[in-house]
Amino acid sequence: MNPEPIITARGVTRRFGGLVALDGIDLDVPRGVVQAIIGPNGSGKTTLLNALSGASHADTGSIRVGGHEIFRLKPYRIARLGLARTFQNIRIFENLSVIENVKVAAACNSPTSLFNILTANARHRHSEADIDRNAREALEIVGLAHRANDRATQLPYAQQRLLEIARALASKPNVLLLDEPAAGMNMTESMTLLDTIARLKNSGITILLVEHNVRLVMGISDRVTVLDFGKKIAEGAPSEVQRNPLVIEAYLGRRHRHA
Amino acid sequence: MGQLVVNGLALGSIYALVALGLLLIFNTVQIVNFAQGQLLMLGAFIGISCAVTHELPVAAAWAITMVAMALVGIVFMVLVYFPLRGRPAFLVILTTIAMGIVLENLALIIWGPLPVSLPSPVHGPPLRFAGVVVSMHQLFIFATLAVTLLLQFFFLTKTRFGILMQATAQDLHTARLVGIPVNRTIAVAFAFGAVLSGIAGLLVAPIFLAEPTMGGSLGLKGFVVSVIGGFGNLPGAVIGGLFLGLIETFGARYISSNFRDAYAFIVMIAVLIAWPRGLFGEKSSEKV
Amino acid sequence: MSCRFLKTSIIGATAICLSVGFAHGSKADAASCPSPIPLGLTTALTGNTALLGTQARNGVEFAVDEINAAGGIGGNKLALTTEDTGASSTDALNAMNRILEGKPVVVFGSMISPHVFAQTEVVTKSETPFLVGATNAKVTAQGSKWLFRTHVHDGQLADLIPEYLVKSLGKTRPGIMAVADDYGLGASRGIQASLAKLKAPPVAVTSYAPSDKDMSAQLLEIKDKDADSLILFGRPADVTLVLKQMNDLGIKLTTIGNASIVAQTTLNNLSAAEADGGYAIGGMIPQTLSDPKILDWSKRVQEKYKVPADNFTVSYYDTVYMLKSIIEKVGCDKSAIRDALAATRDWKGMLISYQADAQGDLAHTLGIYRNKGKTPELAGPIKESGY
Amino acid sequence: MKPPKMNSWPILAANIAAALAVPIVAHDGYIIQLLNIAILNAIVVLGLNFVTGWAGQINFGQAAFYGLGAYTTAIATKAGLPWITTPFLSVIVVMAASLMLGLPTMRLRTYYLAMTTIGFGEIIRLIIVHWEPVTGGTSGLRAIPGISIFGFGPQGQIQHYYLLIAVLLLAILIAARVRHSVLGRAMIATRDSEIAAEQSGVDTVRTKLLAFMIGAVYAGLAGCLYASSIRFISPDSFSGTQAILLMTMLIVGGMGSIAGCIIGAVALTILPEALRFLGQWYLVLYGLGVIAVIVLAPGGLASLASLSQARRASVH
Repeated sequence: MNPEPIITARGVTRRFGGLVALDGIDLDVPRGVVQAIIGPNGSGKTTLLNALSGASHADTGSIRVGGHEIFRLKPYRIARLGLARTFQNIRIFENLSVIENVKVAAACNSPTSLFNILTANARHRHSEADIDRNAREALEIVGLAHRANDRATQLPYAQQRLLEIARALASKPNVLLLDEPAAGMNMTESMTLLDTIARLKNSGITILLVEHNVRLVMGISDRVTVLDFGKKIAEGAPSEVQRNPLVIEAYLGRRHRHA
Repeated sequence: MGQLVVNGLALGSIYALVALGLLLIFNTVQIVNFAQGQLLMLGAFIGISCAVTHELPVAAAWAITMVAMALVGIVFMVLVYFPLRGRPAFLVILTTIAMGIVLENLALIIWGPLPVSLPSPVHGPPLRFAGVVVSMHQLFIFATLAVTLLLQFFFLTKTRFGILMQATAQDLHTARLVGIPVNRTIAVAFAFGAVLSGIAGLLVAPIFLAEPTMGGSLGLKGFVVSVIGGFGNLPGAVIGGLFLGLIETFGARYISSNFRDAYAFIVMIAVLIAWPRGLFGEKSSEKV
Repeated sequence: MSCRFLKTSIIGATAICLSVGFAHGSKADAASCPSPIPLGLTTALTGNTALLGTQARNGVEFAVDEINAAGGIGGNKLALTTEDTGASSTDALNAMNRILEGKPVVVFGSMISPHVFAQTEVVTKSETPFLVGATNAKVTAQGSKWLFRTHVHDGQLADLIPEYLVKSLGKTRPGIMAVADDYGLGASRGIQASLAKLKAPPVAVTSYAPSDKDMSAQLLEIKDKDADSLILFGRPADVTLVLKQMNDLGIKLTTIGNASIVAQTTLNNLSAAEADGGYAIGGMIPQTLSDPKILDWSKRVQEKYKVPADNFTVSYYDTVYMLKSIIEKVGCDKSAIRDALAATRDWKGMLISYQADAQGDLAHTLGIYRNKGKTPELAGPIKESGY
Repeated sequence: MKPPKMNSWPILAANIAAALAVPIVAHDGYIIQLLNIAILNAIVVLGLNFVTGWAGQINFGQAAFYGLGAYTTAIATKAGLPWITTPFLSVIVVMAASLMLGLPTMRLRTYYLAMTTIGFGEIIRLIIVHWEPVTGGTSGLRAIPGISIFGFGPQGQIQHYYLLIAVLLLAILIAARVRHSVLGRAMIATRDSEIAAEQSGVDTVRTKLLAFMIGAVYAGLAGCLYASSIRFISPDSFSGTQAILLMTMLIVGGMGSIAGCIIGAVALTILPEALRFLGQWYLVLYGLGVIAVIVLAPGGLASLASLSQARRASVH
């Protein structure tokens, strides 16, 4: 494992009015691992993901991805630096076909000019062919290649989640942020998803995972970070974290009481 | 100079009233009604039908107009809002614009194109001091704006219904789940929104005359005000309205009257470049 | 059929033209017309100029109905096709193209100059007499020999209003206020030029948009710049507001302007104090005359259209009758009608006589009016210099 | 917005053939003139489709860009410049104007953007109205020189018709090409979910601005052709009412669909002419009709057409 973490966040703070959603979070994600962020509802998991991906900037702090400072960078720049993500509430492009959804992200690093598009010159055809190939590969990985030409909205819910993952993969990311990827999936679908995540990890992508389903997380994560009320309360291997009394109190305990 | 301030504020008060009507609807269902100006026109003509054609006392004309406008608001909701719930904003914009076209041309068919005047509910010689003339009707406009503002503030923050309305605006789905009578709340918002523009129409008709095509430009100014003040922001609407009235009169007087309508838009665009959600910020629940 | 025959027989047509020139027409020609005789009219019936545009329709249609009720022209009824120009020049052009499909003997255009400008080329190409009321002075300067104007125009007003204000009313420091559309702005420029010639340059030149409601800024500017009079050029709706707000603001200036100041629509919405003393120069209006026949006519127009007849109604009404007398003489050949129109001398209309000039302008007599309370009074007709 | 299917080509070819045959059947001035205007409108609406249909940005300024192109052309040719320069001048002017408007406003949301573009249109209109020595003010500009490329130019309405059809086909081709390129996908992605597009590496601000500028260029070129084929222009043809009409054409025809743009533009240019006899009632019905289409057929008339086509296909 590369000693330098691919994500280094320091003192990330985010306030919404009077509410402190993230309170000075420090986070290190080593290269090539699957790291999970867990925590009860409203603990700041998605807010942290948004801060990392630039979707909703942190107020203060420093975030480095692959050595680049990305704090307050526009999301598309962060994406082009090799950080891709999926969304908790599915955000596919409803008016595009399945393959076109993926192509949007596949074009991430193939800049083109209007001139090339209008003249449909060799460079344009070349880059479109590249994009097409990348997109098909990404669909292949999540097992949606057979639905490439369908309209994205025609996919069932679970497959829309997979489509989001394929879209994220198409930008050839170093880091993949998955926001509750198994939400709304049944057991078999979840299992397939885990399988996919494992394969992605093996291909060298670092995965940061926000998940509600703790059991699902524990199985595949190398490291787990636990948030509560916008603070990091524990971090480490799944087995360590599971034994941490703070975590049991804050997260598992409360959950159990709910149940 | 003093006279310009008075006339600018009187004009601005009308803009503010249009904006207050827009706000009530926006604050509940997050829809900007581009037919608000035409509702104003309708209010003016209903008032004229009562007071001029049927020679009812002006007070009765006002009462009938307000009731009629409440009904118009509800009909408007059924025709325009219900079928478009949850559809993209530009479809809503276009639908309300289309509704405005329908209202304007129906009014032309019913009342004809001639401008008509409505008697003011207040009479008496104008006040004069230091060369500045303030007519009774202008005072009445200021008073109506103040009362409307206070009532609306009280209604939205202190009454059960107002709070329900705000809750509905925050999250329609949840509001329904927790048992808020959502449809009734929305109906009340549309009814009051229409009544407010009806009042604006009744106030405009005595000084500016009423004609079926009057709604377009007044409605547009109401939106400019809403944009400057920030959509759905109560003080923003009033301050924005008065501000716009002053800008127009002073701009027309000291820069050039040729570009009077441009000042409103130039100020609006300048405000938006500096503050993309208006001077006072938009009061809406942004979901990330 | 016979019309087409006439059209092809150039010699015959020329002979008829000549005969018209010397007013030797014979009634037999009207019998050669198609039955019914197709006439076309395009004017604004919808959109923001509809209030104005319907006056053209009212005038033309009222006359056509009267003529048809009386048996038509030489037994041939008139068939009027009316098309709405809406509010845009593109629509006006479409409307005219459509009218021309029906091969009318004559087309009437509206008083809205941009629409007439848009239409002139196609009408000229179709070689159809084009009778308009468009008030922009340049309308007849387009070089179309088919275009005739039967209403007075801005150029005349731009000369006469300043002249009357300076020479007869003795004012030297006028402020100008004009509606910012083709009507007002064109006139405003002409008036400024005339005032400069009269050595009484305006102290303030202002305008307002047709949809503007608050005129106080402009009025206060004119007052602050110490004007001794106001030249007001607008439509009835906005002229009403200006006069009203002048009175509200306590600004007392000698006001003179176009016919809107004395229009019935304006006066209906003004108090006596607000209207009193306003001067207007413009096309003649029927209301001020005591002739019972004219008063009865304007009453019938008002009853039929719910809108009071104005200067435009009169001029369009006259135009149809002028056309009738021409067709009775020369028949339905379009170029014969054109030539007859160009040769018009002292044709007596309801209020004024028409006389064609080289450009195709037929109306040269205007009225000077003054409001006494809410009642306009005719101070006297005035003729364009040279007539 | 669906990917192109091979079977759409015969339909396109049939439509082109039908369009080319129109002057044979209807050789009269009125209909051809009307169709010419419909084609120009279609080009402007195709431009609007980039901005609103694909990138999802409300734009009530399209009529102003149309007007800018028309006035640039009219002023330039009346000043004696050769016609061939006018498309370039028009493009330069509208690009500059669209950048001026677009750069600061592309981050604005729906209603704010709607109002800003309405304001822009109004400001342009006021400048045209009051800058009389150059623009002819409200009277407009007359006798604009016609299209002429090194002495050759279309004569009469039918030749103009063929020229405009050719330009329209080019406009369609470019639109289709952009649609199926990186840029077109980025536009639609931006419309569907701005944040997801950003996180997929799409510079949404640049994408919106490009859509806005391409849209403006379409309008500007259509304006150029309008001025030199109708040969008379006045501000009322490019007013706010016209902007709303253009938006209506787009939505009634079918937002995001190239065919929809053309259907909408042609339908709403011809319909008012066909229904002129209704007078004031036409506008009432027009308003109600727009509402009905938005409510009942969200995909516009184009979606109805493709629906019935699909139904027919399933029958056979």
